[in-house]
Amino acid sequence: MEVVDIRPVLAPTLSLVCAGLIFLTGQKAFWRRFWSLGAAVLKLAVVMSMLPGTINGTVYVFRLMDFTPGIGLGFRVDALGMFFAVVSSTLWIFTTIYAIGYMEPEHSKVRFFGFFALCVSTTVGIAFAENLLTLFLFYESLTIVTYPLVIHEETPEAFKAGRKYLTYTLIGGAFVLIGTVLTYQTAGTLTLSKPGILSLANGTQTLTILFVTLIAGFGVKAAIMPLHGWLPTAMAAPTPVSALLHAVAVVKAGAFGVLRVIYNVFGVELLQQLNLTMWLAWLAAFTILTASFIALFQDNFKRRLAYSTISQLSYIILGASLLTPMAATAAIAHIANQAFAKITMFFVAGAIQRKTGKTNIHELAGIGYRMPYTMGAFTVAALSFVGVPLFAGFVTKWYLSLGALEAGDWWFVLVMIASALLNAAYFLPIVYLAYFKAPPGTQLHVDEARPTLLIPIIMCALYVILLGTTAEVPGMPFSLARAAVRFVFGM
Amino acid sequence: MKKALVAALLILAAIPLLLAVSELPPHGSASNATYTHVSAYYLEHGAEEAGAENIITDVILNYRGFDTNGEVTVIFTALAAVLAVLLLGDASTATEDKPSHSVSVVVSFIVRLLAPFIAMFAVYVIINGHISPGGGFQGGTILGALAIVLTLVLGEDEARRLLPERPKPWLQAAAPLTFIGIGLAGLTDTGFYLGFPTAEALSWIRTMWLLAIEIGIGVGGAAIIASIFWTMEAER
Amino acid sequence: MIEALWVNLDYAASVVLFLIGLYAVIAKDNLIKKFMGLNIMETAIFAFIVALGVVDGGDAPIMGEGARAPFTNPIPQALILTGIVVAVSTTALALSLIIRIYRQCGTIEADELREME
Amino acid sequence: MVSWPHWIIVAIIMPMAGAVLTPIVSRKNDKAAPVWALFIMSLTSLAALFLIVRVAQEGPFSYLVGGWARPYGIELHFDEFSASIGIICLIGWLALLFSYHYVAESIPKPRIPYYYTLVLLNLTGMIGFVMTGDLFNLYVFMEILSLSAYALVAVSGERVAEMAAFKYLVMGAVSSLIILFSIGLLYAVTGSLNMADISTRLAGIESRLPVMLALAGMAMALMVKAAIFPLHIWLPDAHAIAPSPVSAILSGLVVKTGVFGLLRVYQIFYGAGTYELAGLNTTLIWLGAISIIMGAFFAIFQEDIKMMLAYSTISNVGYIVMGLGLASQYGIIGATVHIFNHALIKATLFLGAGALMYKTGYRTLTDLRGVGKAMPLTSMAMSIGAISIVGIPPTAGFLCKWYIALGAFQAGQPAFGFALVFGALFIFIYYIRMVNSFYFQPPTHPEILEVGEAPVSMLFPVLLLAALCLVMGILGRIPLSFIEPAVTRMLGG
Repeated sequence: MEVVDIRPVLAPTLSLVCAGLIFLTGQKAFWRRFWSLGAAVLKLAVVMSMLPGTINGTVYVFRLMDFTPGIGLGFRVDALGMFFAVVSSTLWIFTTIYAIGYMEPEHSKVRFFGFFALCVSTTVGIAFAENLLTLFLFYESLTIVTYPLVIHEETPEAFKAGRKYLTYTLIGGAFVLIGTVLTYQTAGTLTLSKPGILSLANGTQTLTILFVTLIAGFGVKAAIMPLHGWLPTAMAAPTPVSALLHAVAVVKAGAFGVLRVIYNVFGVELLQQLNLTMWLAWLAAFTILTASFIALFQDNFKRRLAYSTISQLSYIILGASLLTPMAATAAIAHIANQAFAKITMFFVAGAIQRKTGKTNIHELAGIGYRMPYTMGAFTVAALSFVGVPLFAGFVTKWYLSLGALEAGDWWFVLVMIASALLNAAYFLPIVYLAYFKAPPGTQLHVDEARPTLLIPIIMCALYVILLGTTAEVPGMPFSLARAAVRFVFGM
Repeated sequence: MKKALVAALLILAAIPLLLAVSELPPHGSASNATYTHVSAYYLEHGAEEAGAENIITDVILNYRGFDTNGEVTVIFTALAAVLAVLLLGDASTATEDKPSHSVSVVVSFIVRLLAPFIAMFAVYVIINGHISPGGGFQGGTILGALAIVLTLVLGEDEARRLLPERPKPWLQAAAPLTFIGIGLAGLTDTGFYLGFPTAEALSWIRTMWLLAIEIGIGVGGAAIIASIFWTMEAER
Repeated sequence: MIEALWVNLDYAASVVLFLIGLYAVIAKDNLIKKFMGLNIMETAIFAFIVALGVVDGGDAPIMGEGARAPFTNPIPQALILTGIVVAVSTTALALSLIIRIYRQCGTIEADELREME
Repeated sequence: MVSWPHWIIVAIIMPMAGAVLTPIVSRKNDKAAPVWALFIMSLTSLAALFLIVRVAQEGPFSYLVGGWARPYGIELHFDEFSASIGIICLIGWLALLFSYHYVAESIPKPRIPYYYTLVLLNLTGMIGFVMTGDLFNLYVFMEILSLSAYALVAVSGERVAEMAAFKYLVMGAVSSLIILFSIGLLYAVTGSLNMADISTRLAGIESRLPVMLALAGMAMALMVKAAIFPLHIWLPDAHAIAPSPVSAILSGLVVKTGVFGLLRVYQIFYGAGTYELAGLNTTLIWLGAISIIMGAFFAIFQEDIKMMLAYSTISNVGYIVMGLGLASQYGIIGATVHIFNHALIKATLFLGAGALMYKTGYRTLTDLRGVGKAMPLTSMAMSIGAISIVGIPPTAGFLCKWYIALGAFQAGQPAFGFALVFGALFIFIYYIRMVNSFYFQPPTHPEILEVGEAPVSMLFPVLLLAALCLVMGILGRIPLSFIEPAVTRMLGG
């Protein structure tokens, strides 16, 4: 059931307006914070108000205007988009609170918070895009508005990282554009409202080229190896930005794009006939293992997290490319599961850096006594990644394995297990180091980071547990994922 | 080396050019498209329709008058361009090192003697353009040349008096302004810009308008040529 | 081809003149000589277009008493009158520029000017 | 009001009369010239507005100068392509407004009235150029605009400017002569000068070689005017050294007249129907692609901000020419609209650069570091221009890129679609340098932080144009659907 509703436009517009207000009045700390938080809360309210409807199968659409003759700038809220929007707008609140605390001593705060708001505006735009052109529009805008955040430090390394980031993502954007043009040329439409707009009649060769082009385009932001090079370098940015890049916006935009391509542009049925996704699945599996392996040898805390992100993102890609309902559920759900766990970890890394100035893992010995709540949250996230039941990550792994078996590709289960072991191998030593390797003379009294940093950390960790325990409760995000899967597979 | 290369390239370029012109309709034949299409109409109707016995004048000022309107704008552009390129902030620096003219008495005398006749000839060329070879441009050029000769002989200050400061900009703009004036008159009269009255009885008006344009072009052309020369002279 | 070229000798001559002018524009270093090359090219094209209007045995297209057909084609002549004016205007501007360049740089040789840059 | 038939002639003679009267008007009062020129351009814009409304309502229409029927007189023909007078008037008006303060400081005082005369003449030439339906008339207007453009480059009186102007003049004059030669050839075989008439008569011509030579000559000469890659050498100096408002006009409009001429040539030959244009099309596509890459390549090494913008023009004209050469519906629509959009974008950038130079006195990227804090509005406008020129949505540049890429696929030339999209990335490399230096790098000259925004007469045009860059990205369908019938008609024969 489709309902014309203004709210899909309202959500990105709200943050856009607030970004404008931040630029105008942001010289004063109060207004900067007021608009940032106000926008976050308002937007979450708007998104959440559509949630019940979406779970029951209502699709909210709003066609803003014809962008070019025939192709409109349109918004459309379906289950998949809603899922992404809920995750990103929930996380935005936490990230905003965290950023307010974290950025206190930094320069150019107006610019930072302005572009921060813009960034989330474009992310919601991506989630609610009605057609591939609108999606591309926001995807490309996201690149531009994150650039000032990446080079925020204005150091030579930051510029280098920014250059690398732009080079990768703009080339990716160019591929997306070409893919969009080619899609329009072959299918005659760009709408994402159906489970697949292409058909076998378009010719296998064209379809193959198109698939590779689009996946390569979105794959850059989704950091599929070998397109991942920008992500570890972009660590030069301040921590809230890393959190944003890794959990909320950028990488998820890429993964979300891949999901859209597989489910809405090609459609599961067509891809099964074409037999195109197998190499993608293998590439994803390769990325999962290789990135985990590289992560083992990183001593810089944020770099280790970065490689972990690369590895985790490919879960989504793998789930999507297996083309079974179970795997698809896992892929969609992992958008949230990975986001909450990874953002917790980045927040922890940032809090430790702000509090103690330590950025390398070997320096963290004994930190668990000084910052017990922070490290507790980290432990929760780590266990989630390892895939311990009751934590969010377990849900993904479970469904993904079921999906692999459903598809008859049991060796992917082995990949799951290997990945869980690798995750354990690079996260648990940190926990161990923090609690059990305290060098003599360690500060034993509690000295936590300030509340604006600590509260988001604890909230996110709680969410990780919540997502892991309530997967089957109706009305929770997981049921959205199921709704999306029902639509995609025509069930 | 460079020159030889250029020459070789140009000789190479000559081949297609020569091939193409050899395929053009034969030179001088009366059955060419150039002769049978538009120009046949002009030759047949020009004299009674357009107001001048000289068909070329008809074409320039009437049939294709708008081209000439543009053309007089081009010379005005040239004047504006020369002034915009050559005028300087303070005029004093330019005049310092100018060599003084020394012209022999004989030359000076003969030029003075001839000047009125040259001017008269120019006027003749201008106002007879519609029945004989000649016209505004030709006459204007002769007038302009006269101004140049007089400058060389009498010196600049003397010659500049030919073109007083007050009407100077008006005279320089005379040609386009006349054209626009006649064009607008035609617009009110016939409903077409640069339209000339078509009625048989009004042929004298046609001729008068042509004459007005010729004079405008002649005066404007002369003023511009003289001004350009003086500006360059001041900068020399 | 040679035969056709012989008939159209006027056109061929214009083409050759045009290329000679182009040679001067490209190969000469002196700015004034360059510009004279441009004037040669202009003349070549005027000659070409006027030649298009020639009719064997044609008379000046001036009507009135004593006029007898055939007349030459009036259009090319009219066009070229415009063309000449345009050429004169371009020449005036080019010479002004050369004057300025000479005053500022003391030379109008293209190679010397290039060294000064 | 709209149907009054004479607006078309008013649009030409209004700036023409305004130009010749400028020295008279400003004889007593120096300040009168800009005010007068603005007044004249306002009236002209009004006429242009009526013309555009009329063509949108009733389609193409003709005006017979002197009342002589086609092909005996000169016909002015106003079709959807001619609606580019809208952008000519807009950019012209804004550049004149921008000149008010800018020119008063940057060129010698006695030249100022003639500066405004020349700008008006230049605009006259372009307005006539896009509206005329007669080949020789086209040549005459082309000469008005070229001659005034040469002079405008040299008007600042710097040594380099005069040499650049001379280089421009020689190349421009040679190309004009080649065009005249080609017109002569076409006249020789058809006996006519009216474009529509030539088009119908060309269909029955037996000797093809002269016609093909005329086509080749015109294409080559117009490519010189449009500064397509190997023929571009006059452009960078001329555009970079001219006063900024002139650069905006030259880069935004004058270069486009070359492309516009190509469009007219195509109209003639498509109309004739029986000519094989594949060779020309292929040449245009390739040269367009090479221009995109080479323009971007040279621009990367420029320190001077205006030099960089000048090379960027070469890239962008490459887009347009490539779109034309693709000869598919979408390609030509995209190319035509990019004529319009690039004019907006490049005018934003050049006028913005002018404002920066006016206030700070610096013109290299290194010297201009930190100017984003000192002149936030101008810098923001230029950043919008930069994003727009690279073709990042939702700005004006994106739609054209989208359409031309679509045209490449439609024409079965996907490789050029790739070249175009990735060429745009190349362009981005040097614009990001500009944005970095404005905002993110510490100033080389600390005193730069003290300068404020430029006066309103300079700030307003820059901001308006930047806003238009955004608006035209969102309302892009208006020019696209406006131009569509004309392209369909042209390709349909």
